[in-house]
Amino acid sequence: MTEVVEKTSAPVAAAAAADSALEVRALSKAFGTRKALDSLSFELPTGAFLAICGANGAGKTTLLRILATLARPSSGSVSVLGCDIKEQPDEVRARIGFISHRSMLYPDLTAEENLLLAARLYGVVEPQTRVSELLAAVELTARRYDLARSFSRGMTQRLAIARALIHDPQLVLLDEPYTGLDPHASEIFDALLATQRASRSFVLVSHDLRKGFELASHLLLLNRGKLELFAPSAELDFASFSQLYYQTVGG
Amino acid sequence: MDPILAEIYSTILPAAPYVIAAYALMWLVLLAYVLVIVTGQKRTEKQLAALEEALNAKHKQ
Amino acid sequence: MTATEPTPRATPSVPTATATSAAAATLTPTATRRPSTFRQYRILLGKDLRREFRTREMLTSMGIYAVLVLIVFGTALMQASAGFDVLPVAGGLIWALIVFTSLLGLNRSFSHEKEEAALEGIMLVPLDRSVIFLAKASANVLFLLVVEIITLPLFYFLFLSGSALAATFGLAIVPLLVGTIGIAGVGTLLATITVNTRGQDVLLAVLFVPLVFPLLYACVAATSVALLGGEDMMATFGPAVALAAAYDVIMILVSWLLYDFIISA
Amino acid sequence: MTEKPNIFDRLAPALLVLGALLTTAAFILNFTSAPLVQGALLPDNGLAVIGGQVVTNKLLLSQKIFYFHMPVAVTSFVALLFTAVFGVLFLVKRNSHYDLMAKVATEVALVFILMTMVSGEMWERFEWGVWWTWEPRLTTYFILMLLVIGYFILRNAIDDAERRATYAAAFGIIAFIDAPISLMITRLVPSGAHPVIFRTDSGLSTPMLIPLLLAMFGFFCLAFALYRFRLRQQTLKARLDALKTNLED
Repeated sequence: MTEVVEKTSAPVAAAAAADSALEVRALSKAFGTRKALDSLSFELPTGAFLAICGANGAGKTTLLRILATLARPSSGSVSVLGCDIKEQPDEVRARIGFISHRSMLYPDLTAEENLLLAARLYGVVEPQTRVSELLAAVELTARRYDLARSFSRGMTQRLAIARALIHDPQLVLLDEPYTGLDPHASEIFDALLATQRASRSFVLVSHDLRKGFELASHLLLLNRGKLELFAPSAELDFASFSQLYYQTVGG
Repeated sequence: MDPILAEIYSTILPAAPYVIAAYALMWLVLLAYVLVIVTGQKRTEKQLAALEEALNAKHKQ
Repeated sequence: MTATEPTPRATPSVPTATATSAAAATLTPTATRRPSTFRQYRILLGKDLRREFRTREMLTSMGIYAVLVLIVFGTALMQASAGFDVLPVAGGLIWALIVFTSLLGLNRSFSHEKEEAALEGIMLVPLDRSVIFLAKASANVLFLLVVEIITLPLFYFLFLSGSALAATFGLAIVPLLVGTIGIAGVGTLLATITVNTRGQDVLLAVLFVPLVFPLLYACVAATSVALLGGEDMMATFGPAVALAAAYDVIMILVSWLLYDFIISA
Repeated sequence: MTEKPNIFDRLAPALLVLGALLTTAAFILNFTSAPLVQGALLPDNGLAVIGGQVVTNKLLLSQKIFYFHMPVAVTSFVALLFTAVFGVLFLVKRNSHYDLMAKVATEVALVFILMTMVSGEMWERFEWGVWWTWEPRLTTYFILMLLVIGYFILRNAIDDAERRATYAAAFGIIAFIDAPISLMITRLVPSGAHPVIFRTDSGLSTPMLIPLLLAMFGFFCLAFALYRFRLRQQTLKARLDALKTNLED
């Protein structure tokens, strides 16, 4: 029934009018008798920072991949920034960036070539300028002609961020971005995130409870595909949140 | 026996083993598949019984 | 090099910062205009060509492999009598060479896409999935053709220099082209499947060889008659090439239709 | 837990019996009422009168294989058609049950392809005196067998159930399309080295047609019954596995 509403609204109008970053209605993902996600519903306002927590196999990554249009839901509806992921996947794709623990870069292309490739595919109007701007923002200007293969883990991750932000996405999805980063590199990553928070919404999937709690404006706790908690982090303190986490995971 | 008749039936006897073998092998393949189905069924039933037992033990606790 | 890098237009909003204090780097909002499908195809194809031009990974490995296969052919034919004419089996040998070599290349064509999940990055871009297929298949056609251009003269030099080639030998280019396109089309689809499986190298061969068998059969026939010539050569050459082309059209169409499902899985 | 019994599942035992009866009838008629076909001409224009008919050719027993060989081959191809159809249905509907159905249909196809191969081999060994020749139909079936075996190797090489189902569906479809092309190309492209030693049988008389059709229909019944039995067992196994994983966590 909600789908009819989605269809009638024109994509551009819908995007402009969107006041929620995510609108998830009865989202399920199942294959055979295995249910990865079981009837999730929540709504995230724009500009929010959502942290998705849960044990291994709770469905965190599955949820994120559905939001990124990389996996398809079995039932229910999801709209990202006012665009339905089934009806207008390309509209969604144009508005989201994705950063995972894998860099999504070509190791045999230079930093600049990697960014230019993404910029051109997205159709960024002035790709060269944009690439320079982003390389400066992630402090890789000096390494722009170096192969991505030669980069350290921290530098690779910075380049991956630049790649994800190349088309100025309004929603950034982060899949365990801290995996393999040393403390120094993750500090830089945090600082970079902080600069972007004002202009974008974020969804973070992380094992790290404290980190997620510190960064997030909203928390989502998944347990075996079921929504255990969805609340603004202001309503919780860390102790009660971690208690709830260990109760559900341990129980 | 009439040599012409012998000529007419000359390939029948040599062909017989092949004809018999063809039919036998066809049924053998089919039978093998039936065996696969039956053993599969038996294994599934055994697993089901084991599961039932484990569940019963759990409930008694 | 880096000292003279062009100043970005958006300099005012991008203050230089040290690594320890990644200061506020507010990015300027940027406009995007979705490029045409053909342009996206060219960008993706260009990416593969640039990569290959830099690493020469596929071309060198395929080239060396082709030479090794030629050595094996030579060993196999060594015991034949001195005057043994390779020409009647040349068509078959050429296609054996192409099939084995292309298997190696196809196996490699997706490894760099998976290494850092770059393919996922491409999937996140608003573009038609079949563009990815067409770009990758085109790249594979080009790489295969380059390898053929290098190894086929070598094949002639090693095996056929003593044989009397028919005047129609130039026609062999047609089945070579048609066959290469079909191999790249079906092979790209299968390589996308097998790159996500255990034991991908062997599996690609197991699926690929029977699937391209009809194409192989037609191309061997057409190539052989083109090299051998003869009066009724066209009676074989015509239908063989036509059927190979029909195979290409049907299989590439089906692969193109199935590709969205495969790459999204 | 209890599901309403499927109409096909209830039909399956009956079909199995019917299939067995029909193929047995075909087998008997094949060796009793169907006449022997005529082979090479007798030397020196020889002729004989057998049962009121003039016979000028050698009579062939080997052709009796054909009465089962052909129906089995057709059945295997029909099973493969099911693989492709279930593959399409799976890709459209994303229901794991279609994947299971496609898998079982392919299993049945493999069984019937093997039956086709062994019976064909026997005929060929006697008639042509060789174990193997690159004859169009023979080659096509060999390739088909490799494709079907490849289908199962592919399935075994993937862990993720949804991905396995998708890839298997796609490969099933493309393999089904490949088979007729293979037959067409091997038949239509004249091959220089090997003349096509294929004798097109002249039309079949009614006494010959009856056992053929009986066998064809019988094998359809058998194949379908086996398919349902296997599907039922596999469905049960899938449910059992799901139950086990549910209990574990």
